[in-house]
Amino acid sequence: MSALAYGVAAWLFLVGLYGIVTSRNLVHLVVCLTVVQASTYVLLLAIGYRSGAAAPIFADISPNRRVVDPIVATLTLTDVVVEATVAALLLSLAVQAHKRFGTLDPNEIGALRG
Amino acid sequence: MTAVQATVLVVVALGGGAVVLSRDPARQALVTSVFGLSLAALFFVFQAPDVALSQIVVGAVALPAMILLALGKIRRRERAAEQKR
Amino acid sequence: MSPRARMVVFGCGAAGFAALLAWGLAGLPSFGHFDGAYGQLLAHITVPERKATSVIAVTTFDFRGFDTLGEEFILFTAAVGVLVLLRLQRGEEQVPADPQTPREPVAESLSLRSVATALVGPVLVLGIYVVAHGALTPGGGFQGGVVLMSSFLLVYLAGSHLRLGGSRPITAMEVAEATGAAGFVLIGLGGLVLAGTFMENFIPAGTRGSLLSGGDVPLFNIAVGLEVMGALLVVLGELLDQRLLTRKESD
Amino acid sequence: MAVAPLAIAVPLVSAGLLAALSTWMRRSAAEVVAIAAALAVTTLCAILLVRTASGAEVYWFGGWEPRDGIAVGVSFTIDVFGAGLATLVAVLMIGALVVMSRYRDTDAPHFQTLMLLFLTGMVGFCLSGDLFNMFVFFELMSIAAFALAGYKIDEDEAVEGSLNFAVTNTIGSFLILTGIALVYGRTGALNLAQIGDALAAGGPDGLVIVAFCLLAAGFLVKAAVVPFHFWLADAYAVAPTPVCLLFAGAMSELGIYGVARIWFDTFAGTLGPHADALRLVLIVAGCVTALVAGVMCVAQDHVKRLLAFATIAYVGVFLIGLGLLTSDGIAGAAIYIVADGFGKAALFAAAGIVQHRRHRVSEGRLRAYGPGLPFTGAVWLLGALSFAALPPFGTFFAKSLLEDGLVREGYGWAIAVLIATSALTAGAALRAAGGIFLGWGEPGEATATRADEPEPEEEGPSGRTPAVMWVPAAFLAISALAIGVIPGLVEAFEGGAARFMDGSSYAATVIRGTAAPAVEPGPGFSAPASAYVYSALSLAGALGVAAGGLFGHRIRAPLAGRLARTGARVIAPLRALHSGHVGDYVAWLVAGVAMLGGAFAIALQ
Repeated sequence: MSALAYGVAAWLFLVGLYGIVTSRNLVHLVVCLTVVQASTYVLLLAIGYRSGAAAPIFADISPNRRVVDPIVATLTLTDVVVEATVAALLLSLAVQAHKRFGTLDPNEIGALRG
Repeated sequence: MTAVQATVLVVVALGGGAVVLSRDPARQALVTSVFGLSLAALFFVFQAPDVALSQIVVGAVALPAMILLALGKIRRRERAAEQKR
Repeated sequence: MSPRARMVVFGCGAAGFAALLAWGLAGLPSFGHFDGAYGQLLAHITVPERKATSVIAVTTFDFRGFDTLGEEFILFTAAVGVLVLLRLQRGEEQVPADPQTPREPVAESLSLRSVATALVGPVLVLGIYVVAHGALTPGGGFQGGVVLMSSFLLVYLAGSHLRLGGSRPITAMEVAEATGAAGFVLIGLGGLVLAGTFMENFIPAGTRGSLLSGGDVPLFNIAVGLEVMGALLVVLGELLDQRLLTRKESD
Repeated sequence: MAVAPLAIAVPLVSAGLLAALSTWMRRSAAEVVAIAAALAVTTLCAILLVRTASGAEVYWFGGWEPRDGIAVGVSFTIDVFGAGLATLVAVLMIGALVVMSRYRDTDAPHFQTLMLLFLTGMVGFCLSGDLFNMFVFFELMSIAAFALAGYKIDEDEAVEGSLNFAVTNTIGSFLILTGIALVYGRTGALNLAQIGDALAAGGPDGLVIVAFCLLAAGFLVKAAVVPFHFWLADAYAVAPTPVCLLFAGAMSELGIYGVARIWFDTFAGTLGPHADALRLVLIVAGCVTALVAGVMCVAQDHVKRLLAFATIAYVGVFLIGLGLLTSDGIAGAAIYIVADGFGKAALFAAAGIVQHRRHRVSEGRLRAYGPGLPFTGAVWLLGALSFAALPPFGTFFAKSLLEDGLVREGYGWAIAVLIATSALTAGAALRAAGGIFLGWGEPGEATATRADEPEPEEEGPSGRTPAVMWVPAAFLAISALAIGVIPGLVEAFEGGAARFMDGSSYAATVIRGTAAPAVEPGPGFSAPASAYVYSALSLAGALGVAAGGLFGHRIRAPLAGRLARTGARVIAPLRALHSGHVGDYVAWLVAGVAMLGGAFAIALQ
């Protein structure tokens, strides 16, 4: 069963890349990028999970309780923020691209050659 | 792995595929929101409530909002360009 | 490249990449059997040494607080970047998108507006609550900051003008985010001056479970809350911008 | 002791201040604050550089020292190369901020804010001793860079270049993050030294190889090694000139630094026995990058795009140096990075002056102006000769160290690649010099891109060159030359390289706090006679390339015609690959990761 969690992470990475490569719309492309990023969340949290363990918050559990790894959660929190920021920047660029080229299709945008 | 975790993982995997395959960005924003919620559910069953909360506010609210607003901005410009013609 | 050639390149690459990932992921401990010493060490020293209950909050803001400093400035950079990328260009002027409906995406029905108005207060309180309890329960500056942002969006939805001190709302938001981000560094510098090391805790840890426990973690949470709220409002505000940019000469 | 955190805190607080007061702050005030902050960072980094000359220095944030060999907090582990690179970045930033003061439409102080954040990201990346913390600063640097690359939003190419840059580099970041996850899953550690200790305890298996491959690939996307390089020319050609100083002078090099850092501090312990095979992979990748980009460099008409491809070509050279995995190679690459960083920055600054005076960046069109701009031409010539690695430029010593190392490791054939790269890039730069400053060659209609006639970047009359533009340009060009005449330079870099490569004493310093052992000073270095021969060959090749480009059309001999047609046949498909289509770039990126992974699998298994 452990293959499932890691497999889902790999799947999200690949399917997101497929979406980016075949995208015909920059906004769609940005969203596909967030799917790739979701792969890293799933991978990190799947690695840090420990069977039968509780969340590492000792508000109402005994101090000796088995808890899941707190580090991966912290890393994922940072990752989530990065997602929001990259998406914001790229969406702004997509808006500008539409303004400059009148289209969002990467096939029709082409100022740079050679 | 519990059955709940396995189920949510499958939902997340399908959701990721659905997001990529929704080629219309406006519909995609909606699908993304659902995908974000399914990720949040996954984080809850992985015992990471902090991340789940962040994921709800970012993945299911802020990100779709940004997408819709960006699309709105693009549409407004398209409409203005048409009017000018 | 033609779409077909692109797919061939991608297909071959993706097959190799998938094999690579499979090879690497196979070496991970099987699901649920991870036993990282680092995480367990932090889980066990959080309560005795920092008197806070949320290991994640203390890790985020203290043990690995320096990462969070970088993270806050990533968000800050993105907000400034969006301001720059969506700025007005020379020769452009601001014109309303459509004079008849100058505030288009705002909720039109009265009932929706009243619901939005009614929600502003509770959402604001919820946001402050989430920020304040960051050291104790799930949540904290980041999550609370987004909730606070939503409350301002509700104000917008309800149709009231956001005028703070007579300046543009985006300016006020930029001040908020910059203050939050710089505040985070200043708290860190406080540690340097008062305790000897950058980002070292310089506030008594308090008693476990009380609102002000965790030393400087609540302070960091407030700074982050302000920063996140401001940054996201700047981003959304820029995208929401009602004005349309058109070339002056073309009018 | 608090020098290291201040190098981060000072620019961050300044950036916050600038943004908070953006509405009320005058542009000149913003410039003063930004330049003062960059000066402060330069000073702090220089102090670190001096202090770490005798061994690495560790700073534990929050005062969380390691317990029982487990790092609790995040550390800056500053060694002489990290501090040196940070100092280089900060110096170039001062130059860029000065040049920028005449920049029009700076939307002050947002531009300054972004520049300071970019600076912080790069400095933090150089100093960090924690894998995830490196990623955080890498992201900070990247995000600031995306916004800076797309700064000229009124130009089509800027928007497209920045989009391609952001999408490909963000995927690179995810590769790094996946690599970090794999490493953490295996070792349960994030501190570089601790990971190195933990990995060395186990044998190399698939996970270790894949993790190294993903991390290296992510950094090499930023460094722009073929086939990850497509974005770079698009982004560098359109970014504002002051930003280009930093992009070309430092940012690409940080990718190479990242690979070196993770190899020596974390992976060498376990993958070290396979170093010979890894050497082959890295040197071949470096050679391909250098040659492809060298050829593309000659094929460019757009002056900044020409320099962008030269940047990629030298990334290939640095990768060859790193690939040697010996102190010769590392020291050579490090000297190359510093000397070439100044040289390229000088060339970009000169290109900025040309753009200011002529409102053109197309070499063919600039030829029509006839002779002029002698001063700028002199700066440009110095930069071009630095490409040719003539003595006494710093690049000469760097190249001769690399040649020594290549011969010693049995890769003597790669010397031909080094010479060819120097000849191609210097030839292209000399051809441009002849066309722009002397008016030689046939004026041509540009076809490469639509960015031939960008809006002038600076304000003020374009009849003369303002001091804020020529002083930094002259300073950078003279620095490129001066690096080479510093006595004891090569020995100092070799000592630094020996320390940099000593992963086990690095780990001991970080985890157990023991001081690094003293490094035996090596024998004095003097370039062998062969180095002068190679240098002469490079120069001859460069002059040949330049002359061919400027006067080739006058030669009517059938042989010359056939040569030109063959050249065109080679270059045309290569140019077609640089399509500007983001989907193409991502497809190549994925293919590149697969190729790198395959090569590593064969080499390191």
